[in-house]
Amino acid sequence: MSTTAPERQGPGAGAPAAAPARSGAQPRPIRTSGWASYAGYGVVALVLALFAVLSPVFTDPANVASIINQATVTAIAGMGLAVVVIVGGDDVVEGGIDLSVGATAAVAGSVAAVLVSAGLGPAPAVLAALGVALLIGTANGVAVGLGLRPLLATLATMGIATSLDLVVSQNMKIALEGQPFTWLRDAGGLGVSGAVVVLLVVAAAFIWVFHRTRLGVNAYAVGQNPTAARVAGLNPARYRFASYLVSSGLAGVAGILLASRLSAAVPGIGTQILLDIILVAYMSTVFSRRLVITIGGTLLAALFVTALSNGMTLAGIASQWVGAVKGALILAVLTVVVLRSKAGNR
Amino acid sequence: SLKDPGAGSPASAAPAAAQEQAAATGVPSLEGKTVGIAAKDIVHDFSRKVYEELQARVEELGGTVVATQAEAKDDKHVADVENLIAQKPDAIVVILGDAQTLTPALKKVDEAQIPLFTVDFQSEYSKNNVTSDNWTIGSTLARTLAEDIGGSGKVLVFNGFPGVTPCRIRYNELKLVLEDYPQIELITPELQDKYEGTIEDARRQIEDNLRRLPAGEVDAIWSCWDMPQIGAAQAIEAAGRDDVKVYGVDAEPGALDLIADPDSAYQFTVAQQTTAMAQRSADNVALFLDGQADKVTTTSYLDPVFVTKDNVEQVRRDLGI
Amino acid sequence: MTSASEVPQAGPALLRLDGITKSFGPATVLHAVELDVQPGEIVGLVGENGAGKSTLIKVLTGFHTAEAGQIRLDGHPVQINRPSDAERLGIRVIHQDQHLAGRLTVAEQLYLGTPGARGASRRALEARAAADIERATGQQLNPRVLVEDLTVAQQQLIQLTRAVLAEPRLLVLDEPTAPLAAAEVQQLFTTLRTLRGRGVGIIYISHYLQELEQIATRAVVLRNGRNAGEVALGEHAGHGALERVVELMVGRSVEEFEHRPARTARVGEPLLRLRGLAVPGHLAPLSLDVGAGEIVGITGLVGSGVEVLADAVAGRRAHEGEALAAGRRYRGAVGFVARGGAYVPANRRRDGLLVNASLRENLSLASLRSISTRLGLLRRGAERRRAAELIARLDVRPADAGAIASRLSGGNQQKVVLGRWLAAQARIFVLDQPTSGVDVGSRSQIYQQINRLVDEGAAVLLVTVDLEELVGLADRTVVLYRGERVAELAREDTTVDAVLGYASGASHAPDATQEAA
Amino acid sequence: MSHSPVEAPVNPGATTAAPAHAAPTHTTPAQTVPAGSELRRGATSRQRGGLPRLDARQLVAPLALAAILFVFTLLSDQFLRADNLAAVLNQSALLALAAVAMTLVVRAGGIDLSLGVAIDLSALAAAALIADGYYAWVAIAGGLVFGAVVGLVNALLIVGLRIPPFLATLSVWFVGTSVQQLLTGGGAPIYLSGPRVPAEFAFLGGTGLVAGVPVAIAAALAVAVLGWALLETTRFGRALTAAGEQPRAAAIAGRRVGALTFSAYVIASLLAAVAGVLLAARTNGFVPASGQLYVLDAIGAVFIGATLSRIGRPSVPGTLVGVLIFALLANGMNLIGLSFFWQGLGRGVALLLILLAGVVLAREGAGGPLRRLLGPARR
Ligand SMILES: Nc1ncnc2c1ncn2[C@@H]1O[C@H](COP(=O)(O)OP(=O)(O)OP(=O)(O)O)[C@@H](O)[C@H]1O
Ligand SMILES: Nc1ncnc2c1ncn2[C@@H]1O[C@H](COP(=O)(O)OP(=O)(O)OP(=O)(O)O)[C@@H](O)[C@H]1O
Ligand SMILES: [Mg+2]
Ligand SMILES: [Mg+2]
Repeated sequence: MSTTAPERQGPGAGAPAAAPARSGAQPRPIRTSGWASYAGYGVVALVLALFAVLSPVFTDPANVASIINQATVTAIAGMGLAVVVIVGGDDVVEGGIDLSVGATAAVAGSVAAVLVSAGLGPAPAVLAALGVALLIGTANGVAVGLGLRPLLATLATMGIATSLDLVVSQNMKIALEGQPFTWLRDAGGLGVSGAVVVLLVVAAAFIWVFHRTRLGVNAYAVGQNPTAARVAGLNPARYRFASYLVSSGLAGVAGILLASRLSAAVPGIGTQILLDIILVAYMSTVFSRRLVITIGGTLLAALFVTALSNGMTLAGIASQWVGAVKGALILAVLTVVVLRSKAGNR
Repeated sequence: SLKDPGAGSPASAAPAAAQEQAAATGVPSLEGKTVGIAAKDIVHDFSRKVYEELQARVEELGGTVVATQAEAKDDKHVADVENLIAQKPDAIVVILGDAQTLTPALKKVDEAQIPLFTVDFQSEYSKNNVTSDNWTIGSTLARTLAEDIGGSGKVLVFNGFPGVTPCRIRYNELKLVLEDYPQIELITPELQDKYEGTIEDARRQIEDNLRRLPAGEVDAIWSCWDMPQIGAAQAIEAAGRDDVKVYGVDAEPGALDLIADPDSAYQFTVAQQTTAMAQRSADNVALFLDGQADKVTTTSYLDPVFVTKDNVEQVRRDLGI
Repeated sequence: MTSASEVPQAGPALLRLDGITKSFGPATVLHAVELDVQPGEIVGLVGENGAGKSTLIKVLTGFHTAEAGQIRLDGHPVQINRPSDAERLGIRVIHQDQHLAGRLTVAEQLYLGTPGARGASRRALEARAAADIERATGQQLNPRVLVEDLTVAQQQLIQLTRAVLAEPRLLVLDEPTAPLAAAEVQQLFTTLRTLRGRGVGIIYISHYLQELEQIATRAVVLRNGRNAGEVALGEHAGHGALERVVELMVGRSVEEFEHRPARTARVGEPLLRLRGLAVPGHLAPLSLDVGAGEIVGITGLVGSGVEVLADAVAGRRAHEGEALAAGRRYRGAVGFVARGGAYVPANRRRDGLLVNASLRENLSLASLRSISTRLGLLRRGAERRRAAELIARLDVRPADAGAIASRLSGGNQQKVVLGRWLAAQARIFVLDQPTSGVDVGSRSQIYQQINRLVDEGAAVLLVTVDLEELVGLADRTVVLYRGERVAELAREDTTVDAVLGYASGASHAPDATQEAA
Repeated sequence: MSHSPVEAPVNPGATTAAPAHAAPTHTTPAQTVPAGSELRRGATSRQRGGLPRLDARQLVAPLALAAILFVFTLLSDQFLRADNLAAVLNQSALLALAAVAMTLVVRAGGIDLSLGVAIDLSALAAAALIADGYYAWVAIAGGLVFGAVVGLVNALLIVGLRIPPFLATLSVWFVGTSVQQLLTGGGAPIYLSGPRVPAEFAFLGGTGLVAGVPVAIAAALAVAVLGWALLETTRFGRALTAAGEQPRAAAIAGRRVGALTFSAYVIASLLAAVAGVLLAARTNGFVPASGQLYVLDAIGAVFIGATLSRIGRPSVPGTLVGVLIFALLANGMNLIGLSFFWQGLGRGVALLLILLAGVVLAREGAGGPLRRLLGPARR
């Protein structure tokens, strides 16, 4: 390649601008081209349109409001999980994941309910609940920081948190009533609950941070290549630790919203909501042109999954079919995405 | 043929053959009416039967059904009710549920001026609740147990669902009855029964606990439903113990099989008249929507049927289970 | 070329490393190593794989902490405990491994972690990125492309631009040219010379000694973690300076290419035939025969189609036209291997080696059938024996079949990948950059093996950007330019200059050398 | 998702490892002697300094097992008795089957969340066939086929459509749950009792002994041995491991990566189906969603077991150690009468401690690759 002194170089070397022949090799900008990048949106829109046709009620403002209402818990907890996956990388076995979100939400709800029923004011109760959630997040962060695989670390803390939930609640439903909680459940005009207001605030903040600021780009960089991030002067360990705190914190918020919605903390509810949370976070990829997990996508996925159950009820589909249809639709969406990524990549 | 001629006949006896057809007369039609149904779960026989029979009866009366079931999840149950409200059906029937978590949603039903009916679930907004008398079930269960073990001994308890209303009532009745049996003691810790993999999980727990509690340390096992007890009876049989008796509720077919087996530790369960309850609820909906609200009482009690080793065959024949 | 003597030599050195000692566990990797760099000087840092070059740089940049030794900047001792310390002091590195986040855009990656970019809108950043890249490297890159869609060479432009933008006082490049084609190397050198003119000190690590000769004023040689000596290069170079460097590196003189006669006379029947093989968008239809006992070299710049050719031939990439091995069409990698094909891919750690598996597992992977019974049970004894033979034949070090592949040096890893195909008794070899990042000693051993294979009747398609390698090994050379074959050079016509001319599009040849099929 | 839909580098650490770890190791100091000389070769093989063949981390799981045995022996005199330990084995047999299946899938570079569904559907088929009066062998075959169908679907989704395993099997979980409800009229359990169960089926359920060992244990042992043999002693296992760790490299070496991955999911679900049939026989029937009990524990067991390997590779023996840890822990906590309120805490803390001990030891002992393998979040 290079025995030759510069003088002996071919003309190409002397005229740098002329040399690189990369006309054919220039890749396309972020797989934007073609219909394929909107395929995820397309499938989702199609499904929603179908429901709208099947049931006139589906598009009722009241029904739409109720869908948004029902989606708040998964959406908020899902965004927390999405943060963990963004910062930890989306390899399920090696990358970031937080299996403890459901259990953390449950504990937070129980703590808040127990404290409120013990006569504590709502503000300190909520703070204490969030504190407990953050404690679990700290445990996750420390374990992962020490080098444990997130899948395993959070599997362990999930068990611990589930157990804590039982201990705190004595396995009893504990009523959560009173002002801020009923506001979260009902108030807020337009048939929208206070929880939706919380959702909008949280979503706006996180979407802004993760998709509009340097911090967001940094977080993605850390997740995709921690070494690259380190080389660029970022501290991946700090991001990772913070991501578990964020996840647990949002899980805590979700837990309080859930308990408010049910007007009680329900022991064992953590395991019930976990799958849906995981689902919406990972499904957010569908709404990303780069095929990465996104906060906005998580919000959309939560709304979509909720709308799916709602739509099927309205369309009168027998309850036994709901799981099958849900699974099949998710697979359809995923397939489209995967096909699209193949097309985009090759 | 791939079938084994040696094995017994197919399991299912003609289901619900002895329907209380009599009730059908005089019930107004539900033609053109839509009835929303929200079941808490269809995991166990009782709720599933009610869920199915209710749908069948509404359709029999000419109505349209929109049915949902919440897989035993409280939050889904709430969402289901909300989704039903959106459809503005003529009536909503809620099968099982928790007053605490469901009340806000039921209030919305009321506000939407949709008449609400419930099965085995007491609610202030309900026009009619069809239920077995859980207080009777609970106290009879407890008394039978106490008397069977001779008024003294130790009882292992599955208490994984203290928040589920029928379970709460039955457990409280157990405590109440045992106040008069000071010789009977509940073993701590109480055990957890789960919704998923109930039988196998309970079987393991009882296996371990039988080892922890040798003869004389445990005399009976109590649960507010049959599923864990099926596993418990299996574990007792596997351990070769004959000193432990098993008591449950719901008359799960698997439990009835065991009760029918003279060697099994399973002693007692309670059958609820699921078909009759479902029919009663549907009929009440029809009457109410027909403007005959006066014929609909706030609560319709249906007698539970107590099943023992002596009457099990008889009950099976009578109820078609 | 600016003379090094124009740069003021007086005053304290820009950088002085003193007695740097570093161990990993029981193994001491650096023994009291010394190095100094003057402002506006380019110092070559050379040594065999594993000599400690990268480790020294990682100490300098705060990725590792040395047990002993001192770092002085401008004569003042400094503490560098983490990468940010080094950055604060104006030290920038382009690391050996590509450290880029795949799904960021070029613009995002370019300004990752740089405070200056805060608050700017996306569009503004993209415009700025395009301009910055052009200014820093003289090349163009669409700022909205995802990094993972770039070629390695393009990715390096980002690294380089980042380094230049930081206006460093000291720039370290760890094997920057390994993935680059000749013209791109010259681009890089232009950039480096500009920086040098601004008084930036540069440490330049490379296995390409001729490049060093062009750009560096001296070569500091490490051997086994110790300073082995220093050789003046460039203007002050003595006679046979490079040979001296090689001697210091390996402690012996190395004859890389045996002098051997052209083999065309002995070329046997064509084992590999390409008939109009084309990859739309990358490679125009190409027809080519590689005979038994022949090495056909293929080269070209980035974008010329060389990157996709090996993959296509080895059945790893969809293509048009057909490929025949031993006279029969094959489909996919499985078909290729089944017909006696062997593919040594360019990305060794991803596509070649099983990094977490033992050498034995690596060596057996392509020939499991021959070490297992008809029922599919592995014959451990046979496997062990064969692994030992291969390790001896290839001189893999450590000579331990149970060692984990990721712990071997690059050269030894490559020997293992090659050994896998020896075990499979492959006859058609597609070698893609077989010696990139491989040290001189291992390199010559790999060349010996290739020559031996060919002598035994194998057909070799050698895809490489290393023109030395091409000149040394190939019996014929096909040059691609913008996806088209622009020249086919017989062995005696294959010179670095000639190849470079065609590859850069400077020379045009009538396509007369087209071989009859 | 270890199989990223895009052809991004798949293997952990393969291309983007941390700088501290990425450098090729060159353990030979003897570079000064001319190449090829006998002298040097002799020197290298003696001096290679040897890679540590065993490090402290590999002992964590066995030590944890020993510690559990020790602690519960102290706390309960029932614990260390032959009949109790036999019962533990019996209880853990189904988890062992599921975990061996999971080992296979993880070894193939994936994960299978739908194992529970495979268990459920095979139990369902077997129980339903028995209930309908079919011969036991028909029921067993039917159960295995049903289970295998789950694996087939997974394989089609993952290999055919290239959906990442985590999401594919998660979706199959959703679908499978629904299929159970559809097949059981909304979730009605199937009960088999006394006379209706053919003797052969009851034999599987616990009445039977194979060479003095209960059928379930015998089956788990047999499957474990077979699974081990398949992974460690056959061409298939070797190729599967390569395909799982580095699909691209394996494909280039001529391995049929797709077919290998495909068969891993099918075999895994077949093994799960064995567990399902045993479950049906043992519980005398079928209750929907019983299989979910095993999925997370199986994953935990596989990764506890992976610490046994110096390169963090899951293996059947390691998995069995993990299974035993879970089973003994559960049994011990029951025996000492720990409330279920606290049992989850006990399990979680134990799991966390074991895994943390693993990483911390890996950090202090041998360096780079080990740590990277156990390590966090790097791809
Ligand atoms: N058989 C041969 N045919 C052609 N040239 C040869 C042959 N043998 C040796 N040489 C030349 O001798 C010199 C030896 O240097 P060598 O290539 O080993 O070091 P290097 O260029 O620094 O290595 P690298 O290119 O791997 O960095 C080179 O210029 C090479 O071209
Ligand atoms: N983190 C680490 N842990 C243990 N050993 C290491 C580590 N990093 C490097 N080494 C060892 O230190 C020695 C020097 O490695 P280094 O990467 O500095 O070599 P190099 O000269 O850059 O080689 P190459 O030319 O292949 O890049 C090698 O033996 C390597 O195995
Ligand atoms: Mg290096
Ligand atoms: Mg050279």
